[in-house]
Amino acid sequence: MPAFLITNNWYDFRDLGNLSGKLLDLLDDALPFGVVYVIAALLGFVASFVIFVLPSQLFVGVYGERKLIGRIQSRYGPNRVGPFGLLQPIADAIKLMQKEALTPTSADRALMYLAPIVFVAPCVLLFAVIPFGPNMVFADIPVAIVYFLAVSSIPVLTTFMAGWSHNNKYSLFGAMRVVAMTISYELPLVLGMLGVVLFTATLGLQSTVLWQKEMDIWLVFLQPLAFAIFFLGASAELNRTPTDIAEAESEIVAGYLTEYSGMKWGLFYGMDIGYAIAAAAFGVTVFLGGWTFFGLEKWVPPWLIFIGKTYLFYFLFIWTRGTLPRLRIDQLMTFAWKFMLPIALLNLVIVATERMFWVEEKADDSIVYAFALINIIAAAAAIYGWSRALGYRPENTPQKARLVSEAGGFVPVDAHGEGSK
Amino acid sequence: MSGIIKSEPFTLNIGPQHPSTHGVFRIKVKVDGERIVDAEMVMGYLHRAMEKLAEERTYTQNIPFTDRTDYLASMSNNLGYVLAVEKLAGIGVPDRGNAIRVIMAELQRIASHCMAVGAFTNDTGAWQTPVMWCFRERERVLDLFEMTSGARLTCNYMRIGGVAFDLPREFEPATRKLLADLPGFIDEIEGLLVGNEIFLARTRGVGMLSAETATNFSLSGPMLRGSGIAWDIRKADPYCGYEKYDFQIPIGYQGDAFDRFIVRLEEMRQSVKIVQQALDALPGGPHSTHVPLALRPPAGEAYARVEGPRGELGYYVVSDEGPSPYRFHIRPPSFINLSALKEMTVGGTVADAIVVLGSIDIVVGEIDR
Amino acid sequence: MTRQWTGPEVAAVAERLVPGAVDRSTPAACYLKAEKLVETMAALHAAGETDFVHLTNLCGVDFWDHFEVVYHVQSFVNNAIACIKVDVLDRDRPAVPSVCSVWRGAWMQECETYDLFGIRFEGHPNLHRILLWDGYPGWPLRKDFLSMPGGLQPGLDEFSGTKRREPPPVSVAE
Amino acid sequence: MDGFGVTFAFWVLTGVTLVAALGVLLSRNLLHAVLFLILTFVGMAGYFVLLSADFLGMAQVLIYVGAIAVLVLFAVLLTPRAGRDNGETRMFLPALLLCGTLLAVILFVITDTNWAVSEEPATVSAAGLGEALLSRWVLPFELASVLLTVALVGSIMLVRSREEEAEDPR
Repeated sequence: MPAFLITNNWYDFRDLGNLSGKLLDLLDDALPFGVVYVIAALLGFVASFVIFVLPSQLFVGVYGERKLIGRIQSRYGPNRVGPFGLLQPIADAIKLMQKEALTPTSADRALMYLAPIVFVAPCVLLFAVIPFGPNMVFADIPVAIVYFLAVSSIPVLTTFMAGWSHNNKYSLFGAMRVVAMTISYELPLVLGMLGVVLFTATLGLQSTVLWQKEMDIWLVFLQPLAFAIFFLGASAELNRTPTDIAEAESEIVAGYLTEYSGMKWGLFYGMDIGYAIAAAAFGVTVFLGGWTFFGLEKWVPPWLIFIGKTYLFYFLFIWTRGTLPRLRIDQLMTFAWKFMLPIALLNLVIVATERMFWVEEKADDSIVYAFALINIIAAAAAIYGWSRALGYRPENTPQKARLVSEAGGFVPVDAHGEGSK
Repeated sequence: MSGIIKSEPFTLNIGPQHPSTHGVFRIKVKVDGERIVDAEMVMGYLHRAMEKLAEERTYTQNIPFTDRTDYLASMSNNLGYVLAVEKLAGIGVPDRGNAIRVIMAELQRIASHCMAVGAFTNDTGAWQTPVMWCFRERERVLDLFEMTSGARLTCNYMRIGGVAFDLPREFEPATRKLLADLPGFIDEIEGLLVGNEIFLARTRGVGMLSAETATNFSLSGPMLRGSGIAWDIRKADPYCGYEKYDFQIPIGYQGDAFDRFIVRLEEMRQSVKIVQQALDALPGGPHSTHVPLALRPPAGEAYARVEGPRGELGYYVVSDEGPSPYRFHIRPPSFINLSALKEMTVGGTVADAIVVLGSIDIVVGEIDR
Repeated sequence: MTRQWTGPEVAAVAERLVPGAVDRSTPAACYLKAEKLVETMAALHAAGETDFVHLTNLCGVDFWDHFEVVYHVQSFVNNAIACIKVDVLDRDRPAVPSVCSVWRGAWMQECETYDLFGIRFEGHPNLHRILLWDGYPGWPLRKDFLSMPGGLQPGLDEFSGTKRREPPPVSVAE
Repeated sequence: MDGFGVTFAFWVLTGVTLVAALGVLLSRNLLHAVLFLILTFVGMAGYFVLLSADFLGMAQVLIYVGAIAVLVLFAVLLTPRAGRDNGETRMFLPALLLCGTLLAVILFVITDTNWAVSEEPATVSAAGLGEALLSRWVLPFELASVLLTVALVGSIMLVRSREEEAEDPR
């Protein structure tokens, strides 16, 4: 079906990268040297951030999340402002802008003002390397995965700045937790990514997508352990609910956000969603085949596939948030160091062996299916075995209270933990 | 980490305005990193001198006050107080009145435990989902209260010698419908939380109290039962004809926050059973005996207690033959359950302290009175 | 049904365990002597026949000329409850030994009684005003609270004993 | 990618890095100094990118900004009275002398070295870097990791309190 293949013609709407590339080419001829870079940067910003991220933040991150969590909690969610409450995020934004931005007297004013601003910048930068389509990637740099990990580690510093600057003990607690958690979770996250990189032998995001397209398999099947580690590590670094200890509202009020109000808080809130969308986009690109969908991308615009996948991935974040309680900080640390790190190392060993076998034996490419099977089994075995080794015994947990029919004194639990009378 | 790296403890104020203190309640904790080395409670922000006020009002006028101590269990509070006055004045209650009282007290226990379970899971960090589910069911109980007494929260329904009004005609079908739905709801909450690894990690082994300690600290209710002591005043010292109903006392295993949680869940099941039986065997006849409004009980004293949702809810009333109580003392379960807070929190982390506080299920209106 | 111990019953056991501990007894309650209170309570707590392991309720009552401190103690195993009282005759400096050494949980109820009646519990680890603030004038649950020096005067919306912070002086521009 | 753009970027980066480095020196607040240090790291990463060593640049950000700076921040948090003005140091003059000497030496070396300028732009790929590290330079690489481990153990030993040592049977 060559007629349906995406061409590089500028009028092929299925890939908007063609159009913008053509436009930039024209401009490059017409304008003096260098100006085109500035225009390209602006265009990229508008294309990725203003057209994609901002509406996603508002309508998926704010409205969709509130609505979905509302349904999870058996209530309606926003339904007053606009049709189906769709204008709620805009109303929220207007409200936030009108609110007075309070500054505590003893706060470090410079840091406090700087933190939300610095928090926004990496979020914009992250979307520069995400491929939305075959030609729809703003900066297809060869080290995009490292770039993504590097840039996504900057907001942690910002949260620290925010927490420190308030001179508030709750904020300091939050900041301390963020710092401690980042140190712990960066490590398994990078190790997990290493497994992926070993398979694809590339650090670029676009090339990772193309590799998956070529092999006709998604990396989530080849690297289930890395995917799990990525998901958990990302939700930890994003402060999403099972791991939102940095702003745990039932413990330390709002952590590093305690003293923020108005749009300063709004920037943090909005960008938190932005980072979550970026993480979802990254996860989709690396593990779920990016803009490909087993051939469907020939008919449907790839960027639509990509956005759909990203939102589905984001739904996972919403889902966990609506369902799970929060872990304690020491449990999170223990989980990262004692569980995720060994598992990530094990994953690395497995992948390295497979890769070596693949290269040395010059095996056929279809061997990846065998690898996928092996890795899925290995993942299940590793998770189960290691958790048993760490003392995970669900069968010993009581499910129901004991029942006695007569009042009296202490009823001892017998040796099997199932006391009865 | 603590112990190897030297650090200076610093004081953290949890409250008075804090999302998890369930009201205006404050714990001054001294923390070393995240670990609590000392905890001190500061309370009284909601003190309204109920016991003093009660000395100026007649016995009947005091019933609404008892609504406002533990505002999440007003029916139980009413019941404890009227039982004390009836004991003091030697007033009998007709069978129907007693049965209605049992129904109301047990419905109130369900509503209150819904709140307790929901707020507790909120304290563990579950992002509002269980609490909203619990509120959904609690609303239905409150609808029944509204149907019967006209009020949802502060019902003021019990009277000395019976209850204020007879049950309306639509009460029974509505209650039966609720009773049919409640076990499913309890299973749902149990399915959401009891097998949840994160929830278990947060609550198992947190705020441990041995049976010995729990007794010595005068604890009562689910706190005591969570520690493995089979003590329920409905069984031990039946009032309002509780001896007629078939139910069991749920008790925990090791006395941690999780045990209190499963004890509460099981108590809701038992309450459903009791209401079912009471409704099936609802006797006819009057719902109340006639008691003069200006009641003057003979001089003496009476201590009556009921098994409230939070524990032993006692009322100590002294009469000097006057129209108002000479002394009116409430034994507030959540106040006394707090006495072991320091034992439970010291050594844990700040997050644990919040979970412990949630597992005590405090109501600040009752603590401060 | 819970067995309600009458005053004389408790008195008999208490007298046997700690001779000279009982002051008097009424049908409702057994009155112990303050100086032997802790010893007797500990004995009642430990003895098998009483086994009063649970201090259910502790409160004070003001009878104009004296106070009473009321203890309701109960046993889970024997399913029994008893009322024990102590007279506090000195109205100016009321004091009772603290039973915290027997029931550690008594500390909050003793604090509350101290807060509202002004009865000092000697030997209490941390006796302080638990509901009201430090320096609150008077003891609210005493019957003479309204006429106490420094107490709340009817008709006044301020406590005469505490000086509120003065409002800042307003300077009037010339 | 040459000429005006690179030059412009170079001067901007230089300005930012120098100002941040000065900020590290002159800031009286320990925390501000750390944050300026982080900005310096970012500037350095920019230089790497300008030199077409994009992997090194990203690694600079990932390791220095993401990990080492966070560790430094952690150390600052654990330091008692970290927010205090730490200006009253008496080592100002020796430090100035030392830094001046060091600067002089470095400048001398830079000016004295006969820099070889290659005609085509250098391309250091991640693959090449990895191969170099694990084949030709494997000994220095391993030595560096041993050094880091030693530093880790040493730092733990340093912060051990005396009571712990007393309890320790060794």
